[in-house]
Amino acid sequence: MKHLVRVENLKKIFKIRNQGRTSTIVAVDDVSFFIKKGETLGLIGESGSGKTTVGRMIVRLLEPSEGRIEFDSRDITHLKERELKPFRNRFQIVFQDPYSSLNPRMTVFQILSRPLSVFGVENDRRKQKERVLKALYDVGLHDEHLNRYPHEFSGGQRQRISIARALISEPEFVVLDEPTSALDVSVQAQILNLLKYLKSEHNLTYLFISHDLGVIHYMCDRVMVMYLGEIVESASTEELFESPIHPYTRFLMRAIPDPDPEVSTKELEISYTERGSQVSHSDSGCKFFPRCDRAIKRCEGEHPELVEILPEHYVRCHNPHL
Amino acid sequence: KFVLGVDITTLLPADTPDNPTMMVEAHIFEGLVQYDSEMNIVPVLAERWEISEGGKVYTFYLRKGITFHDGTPFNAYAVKKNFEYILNNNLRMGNLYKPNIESMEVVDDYTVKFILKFPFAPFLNYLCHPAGRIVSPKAIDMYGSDPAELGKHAVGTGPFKFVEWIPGERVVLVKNENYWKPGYPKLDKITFVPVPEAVTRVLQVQSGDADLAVNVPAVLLPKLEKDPRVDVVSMPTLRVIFLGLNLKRKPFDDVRVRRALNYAIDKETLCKTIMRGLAVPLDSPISSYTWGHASAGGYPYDPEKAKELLAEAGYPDGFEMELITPKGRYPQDYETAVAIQSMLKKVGIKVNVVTMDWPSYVARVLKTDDYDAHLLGWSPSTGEAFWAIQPVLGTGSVYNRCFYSNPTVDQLLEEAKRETDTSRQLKLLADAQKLIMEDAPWVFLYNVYQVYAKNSKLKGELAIPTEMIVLNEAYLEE
Amino acid sequence: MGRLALTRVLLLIPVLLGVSIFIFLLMRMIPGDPAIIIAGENATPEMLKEIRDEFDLDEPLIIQYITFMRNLFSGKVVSIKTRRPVFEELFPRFLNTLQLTLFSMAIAVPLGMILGVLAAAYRNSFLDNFVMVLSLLGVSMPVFWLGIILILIFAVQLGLLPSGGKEGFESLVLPSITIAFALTSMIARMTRAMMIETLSTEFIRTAKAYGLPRRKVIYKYALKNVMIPIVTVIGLQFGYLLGGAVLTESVFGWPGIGRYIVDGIFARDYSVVQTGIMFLSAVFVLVNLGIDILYMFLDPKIRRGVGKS
Amino acid sequence: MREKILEINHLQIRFDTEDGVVKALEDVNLELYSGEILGLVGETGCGKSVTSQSVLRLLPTPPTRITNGSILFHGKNLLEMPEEKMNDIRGGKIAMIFQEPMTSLNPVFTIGEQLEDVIALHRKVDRKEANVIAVKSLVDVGLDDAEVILSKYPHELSGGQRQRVMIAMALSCQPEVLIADEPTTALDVSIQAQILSIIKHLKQDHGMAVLLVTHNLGVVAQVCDRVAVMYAGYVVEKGDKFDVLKTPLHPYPRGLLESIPRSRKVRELRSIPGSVPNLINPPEGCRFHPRCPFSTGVCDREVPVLEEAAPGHFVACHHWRRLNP
Amino acid sequence: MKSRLDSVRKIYGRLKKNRLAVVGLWIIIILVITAVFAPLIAPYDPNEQDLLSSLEGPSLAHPMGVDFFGRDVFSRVIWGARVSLTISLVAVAISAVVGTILGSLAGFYGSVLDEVIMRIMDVFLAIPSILLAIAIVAVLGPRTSNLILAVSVSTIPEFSRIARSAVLVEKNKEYIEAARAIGESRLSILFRYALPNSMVPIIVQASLRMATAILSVSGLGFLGLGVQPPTPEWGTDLSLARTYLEIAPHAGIFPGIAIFLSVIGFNFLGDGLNEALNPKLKDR
Ligand SMILES: Nc1ncnc2c1ncn2[C@@H]1O[C@H](COP(=O)(O)OP(=O)(O)OP(=O)(O)O)[C@@H](O)[C@H]1O
Ligand SMILES: Nc1ncnc2c1ncn2[C@@H]1O[C@H](COP(=O)(O)OP(=O)(O)OP(=O)(O)O)[C@@H](O)[C@H]1O
Ligand SMILES: [Mg+2]
Ligand SMILES: [Mg+2]
Repeated sequence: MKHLVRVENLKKIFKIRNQGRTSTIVAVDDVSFFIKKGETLGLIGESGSGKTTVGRMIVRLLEPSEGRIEFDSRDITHLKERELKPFRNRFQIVFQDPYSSLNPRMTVFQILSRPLSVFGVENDRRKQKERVLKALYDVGLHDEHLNRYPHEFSGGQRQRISIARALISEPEFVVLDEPTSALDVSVQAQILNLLKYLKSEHNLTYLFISHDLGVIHYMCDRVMVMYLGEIVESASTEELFESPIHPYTRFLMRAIPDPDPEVSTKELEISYTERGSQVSHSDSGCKFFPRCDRAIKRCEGEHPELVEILPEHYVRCHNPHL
Repeated sequence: KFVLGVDITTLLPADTPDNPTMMVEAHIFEGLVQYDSEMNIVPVLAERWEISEGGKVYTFYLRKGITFHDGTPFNAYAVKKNFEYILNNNLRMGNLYKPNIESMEVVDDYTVKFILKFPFAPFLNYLCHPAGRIVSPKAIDMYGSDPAELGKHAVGTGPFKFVEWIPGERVVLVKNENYWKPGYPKLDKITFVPVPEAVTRVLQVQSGDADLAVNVPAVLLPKLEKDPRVDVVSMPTLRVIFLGLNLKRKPFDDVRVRRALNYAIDKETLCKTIMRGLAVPLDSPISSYTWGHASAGGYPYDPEKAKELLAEAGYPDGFEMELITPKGRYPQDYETAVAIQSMLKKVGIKVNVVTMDWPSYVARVLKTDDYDAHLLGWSPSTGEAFWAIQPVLGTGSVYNRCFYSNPTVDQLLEEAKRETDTSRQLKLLADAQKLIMEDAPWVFLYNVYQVYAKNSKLKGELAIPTEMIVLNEAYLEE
Repeated sequence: MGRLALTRVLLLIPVLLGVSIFIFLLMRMIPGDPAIIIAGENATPEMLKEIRDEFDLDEPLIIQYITFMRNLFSGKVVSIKTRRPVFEELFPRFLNTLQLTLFSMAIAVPLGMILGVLAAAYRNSFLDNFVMVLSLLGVSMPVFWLGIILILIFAVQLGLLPSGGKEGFESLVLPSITIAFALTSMIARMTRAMMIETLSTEFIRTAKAYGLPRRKVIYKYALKNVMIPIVTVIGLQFGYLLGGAVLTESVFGWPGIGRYIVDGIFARDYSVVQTGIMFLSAVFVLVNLGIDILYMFLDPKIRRGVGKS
Repeated sequence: MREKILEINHLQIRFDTEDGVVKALEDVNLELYSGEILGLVGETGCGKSVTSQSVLRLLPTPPTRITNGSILFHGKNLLEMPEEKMNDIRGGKIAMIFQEPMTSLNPVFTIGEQLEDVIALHRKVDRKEANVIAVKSLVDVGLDDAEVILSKYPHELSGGQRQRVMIAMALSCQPEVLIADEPTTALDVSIQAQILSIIKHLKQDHGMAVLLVTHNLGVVAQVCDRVAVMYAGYVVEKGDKFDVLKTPLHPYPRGLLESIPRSRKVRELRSIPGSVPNLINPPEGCRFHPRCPFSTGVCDREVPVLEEAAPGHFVACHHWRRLNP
Repeated sequence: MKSRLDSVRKIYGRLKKNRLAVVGLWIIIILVITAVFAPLIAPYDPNEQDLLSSLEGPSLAHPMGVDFFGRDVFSRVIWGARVSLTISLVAVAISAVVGTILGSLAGFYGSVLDEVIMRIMDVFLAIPSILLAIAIVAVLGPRTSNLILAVSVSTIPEFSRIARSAVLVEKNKEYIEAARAIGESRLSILFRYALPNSMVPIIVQASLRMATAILSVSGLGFLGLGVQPPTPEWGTDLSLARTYLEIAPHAGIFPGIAIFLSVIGFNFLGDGLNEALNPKLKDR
């Protein structure tokens, strides 16, 4: 199958200027992957591991420090904003926070018609309205919502508007950056269903970012696990959930409480004293080393490579759990 | 304690351009001659003087036994040194003497001669000017290389000795125990304090914090008169206030219009209301206290006549004009302009009053001719008619900003200046005043008073029409 | 922190340079010739010329500017009006203004903060409304009006305090009260607003949830948080007052720097105005730097560097 | 039977707002036994925080009005207690930790200062002893370098550390009851796991009773003994967690459980249609009825009462019998 | 449109909660009405002089007495509303617009532009504002338009700072990212997205500044730089009247009360808006 998105050796270094001193954060460190047309790739990892940064770089909201991004076999890494414009409507992004991702001073109609005007897809107001309405129906909203302001909606509804905005220009690829993590489970279910439905309707490709394993399991075909800017494991969803190999993945699986009391009660056996700091002090070793319960001597000094341990199953570990 | 409006600028008499500073200096320094409260020239450091035949040499016989505050004796050498210092340096008042003094000569220790370049009738008046006050020659030797420095070390012969000058805050003088005039001074100490806000100055006297405050707003008079702690004194000055009309411009090139304006403004009412009686309408271009004054009639209030004249001149419906005025420079200047605005409206003239801060005003008036009329005050610091007329009305003079030019007037003044016979001189001056009145280059407004408030116990101060108040002989009543 | 101070001091340079150019040009644009103003009415053209020559007033602007800057750095700028070095005249006046400002602050800061805290603690009470209305009166009363009324009452009627000028400590009282009136109002309003906001924060809720007595919650836990923004405002006001107390200084004949510069403007004494404004700007920027350092001292977030979040 | 430490009876709370009166709590009945963890779950805005804060009377008045009910602590009604007495209970007897570890600590005081203030107050000791106790409690929650932490400011700690400091603060006063309002919502899963495990140990080691407020059913499953489910100001179901999570009787918790995406590939998630009602104009009768697939005429007229369906398992639904044959 | 009206109504609704804000709003409305209908309300021509009755106290014919020139104080206060309100309104409008544009450009584009703009603002901030205003009026002459300019120049930096920090906050919100993602141009993002959302603190500040502007004009009047005669303006009339404060207090008190009322009005309204629009807004 065709690779819609290809990412090679992507790296992002943030410079933080703090009181005159500058320090750097390597938010994304040498990440490579691809997304096939029509599939949903899951990206998982704890807070601050660089998931959002990856997602933003792909849709070119952030400038990569190094590496290469291909969209539909075109290198878009260094395109200027003007050259990028033909691509802008082919990939879109939906953000995590339904409260800050909509302009509070625009009505729903204005929010949804802007992409049409900007991309020049539709300039006629009447036709714009038609398309906006259609997009609204698509996400389960109605005519009466057209002239309201975002604050008049609930979180779930707002997220629907965000989704409508992302989809109105008929993109092929959408980055979903934790689209449901701010929502209640019952609303989350509605949104997840909607996303699945829209995907099949519009033949979309998703990069689905989340830290909720349940959600990822439900949504994705393939999953990548990030830890401190690196991909530590990547496999098809079934395989990852049935036989996680990297210690971090396994840790995550245990840490996330299962709503089934019989499963959960047994599993909560995480020691709550950390072994030193979360951030690895040695540059050369495995980044998970300080927290790893399977660490061996080699882990401290040598940085592991991402290797294909099983077919289509990549892991970055010296002492994989097989 | 004596409150002034502003801080002093220096304490070097010949370098002093401003009145408040002169007032302070009047207590420290003395000149050869000076004015009394009636504008008579009286001897001070000079006992008497002689004017040579032809009026080119002035010989002064000096008072003996006087010493400066630093102990240096006062004598003819000191006088010579002073005037030579003025002639040889760039002092701000130097040009009072530079054009007319040719040289100085010491005859003996107590006799000194001024040799002039040409016969100059008002020379004595010029010597009455505060700039002619005598500074200790020792101080000149010590600090003279820098006039500003000399201005910080004031050493004179006057009744008070300089103690300190904290810029912006105060100038302190104390009694000169060795003053030559027996029994004086009576006050032990004088402090001069600058307070810019007129109301505060008055309140200071009312509250007993100050003993004397200058430039009291006339409106406050009735109130102050009721206060037993305060005495208000008002007396005429040499200052005249007028509207200078721009003769270069239409319609002011027409004498009928100018006269009409003079008739249209009710000076009596202005003096009575706006000035609260502290001004008298002018009957000549100069104040009646200025030496050489002669009444030239003046213009009574007659709006009908004004309208007639306007109609005659071709302006039956009046016209529009701009009147520029400073604000707060002269007593009620702004108020006068506003009142005139409304008076002229009655004869159909629409006046746009534009107020300006003094420097902008001066720049506008002196550097451009872009105005219809300007409100200005003029006071001859020498107290005589030449200085009162020539700079403001002589053809091409610096302050002649109405661009008035009457060769006959110029001629009369020039003759009078060199005339040694006083009665002929007066006649010439009277003719000039009359001519000017007829030509009406100005709207002749009024002659202002100076008003000061003092502690009612303070007595014996000397007020001179040149807008000076001197406490040399003053005392506090028990 | 030292580095921060250094960079801030370096930033002073472009700002002051900007100020110097701006004010230089502004002064030259003002109509009015210093020579005429200073020489007075009896001046002759020769006198004017002499003054102009003495102060290079007929030179091209750029030369005048360079001369001015050179003189400024060698401390040799001389007042056109008095011919005395400007610094010599300016500095005592600055000290006077500083005195006035500090004294006003000494009245206004504690008073304003106490009123503000009380108003916030008893929100919507009579006290609160009273403080707020009073403080509005404070900000809407022109100082010259207030000043004259104060003189009338305390000096003329009661004879308690001197009516103006600068003579000893007592003469500081009325002008300080005049300034403090508006300042107190401002600080009270600020403190109240900040206090109300702080009292609704989650850490205050925590303090309450742990049974800490109300006094302690208000005066320790909330007040210290409020101090930070208040200190900034006070610092800014301090900076403003050093140059902005012109009206009060005029009313009371207080020999301060603001009035000095205004007189300079009205006398077209370029040297005085340029030097004075440069000086005040430098002071203002330095005061701001001081506030920032104080801020750092008060706010642990800045003092100890920002944490991981 | 273990002792009922805390009992909330018929609690009804109103907020006066400019848009109208928010009927936040209608009839809340809860009880907390010593040595147990009671989970309080429900969606955003259903009244969990209001319930938990009302215990310590932390809700601001105005706008809060407690219009009915009582909160009994050892049989004494907290709602009628004078303020000074209340201050002894706050922290000393009942401690509380909040959702936002970032903002719950005062940013301008060191951790030590804040902890010691509280300890000195409730343990009636001087500063020095307070310090000793503070160190011990920090170690108890797994912060080994306690001395260092005490000298730090809140912003110098990570979210997890801060939340542990909060727990340590609660612990240090040796309260009988801990109320934890969503203590892990703002935290990462791995840190969440640590915090939850601390709370669980607190119960086990210190016999503390815990009211754990959360909207995460997984968390409940993991650490709680009993659970109460709230919906729009009512407790709709409560009981042992195995009963409630395995065999929920009320359609709302049922729907909730079904909408959780599990590690199973389902074609479509079940979701509860609609959204949480506006509490200014709540639906008549059973507040869940507009979203309930089983509602009938009676549901929009009568408020169902909380009845004991099985021993210790309560439910408030007109149709629970029909739905659970 | 309907919902915009709704939100205005909603803001008014919230404003209504704040009793003082309503009082403020009404004070301002009354002042504005006074200004607009001055010719109808004022019993006399405000410039009609009667020198002989100078400074007479309040009477039936002249409820607020007459001033130094014998002009009716009541009529002058009424007409003064026009000039005073116009001056402060225009001055604040100018500084708010200029300051907002500069500040938002600085905040939005950051880096060099930010530095340059903010350093220039620092220059203006560093010069004491009253001195700056005096100098400007001295340069341009005391025409009303120049007074306005002088008053506004000194408040530009304040607005630019507020706008800058507000834009900096908005800039990091996700809807800005979203706008970029749909290909909006930078200017469009600034003016359609960031700026409209930064208006609250600016509006609040503007209403508070209205009050200070009136006071600034009166301060300039005190220094002899007020509006040109015979234009009635509160600040200038008040400062002229200070001389006769003791003998004819009415000449100053009434313009003073007018100033006080408008200051109170704008302050109440500003505070009220502050609360109504954004309860968490910092009062800076
Ligand atoms: N604009 C930025 N400037 C500086 N550092 C940044 C910036 N954006 C992100 N970072 C840092 O980069 C790292 C990765 O951040 P990122 O937002 O990609 O993580 P994430 O996995 O999406 O986390 P979360 O689950 O919290 O959303 C973090 O350490 C973050 O602090
Ligand atoms: N101070 C208040 N003023 C007005 N309404 C309030 C106030 N506090 C809470 N409410 C309302 O009371 C209801 C219950 O709020 P509460 O905070 O208890 O919900 P919650 O269950 O804790 O939700 P979450 O999961 O979001 O924390 C909500 O509708 C809320 O809007
Ligand atoms: Mg993220
Ligand atoms: Mg809550």
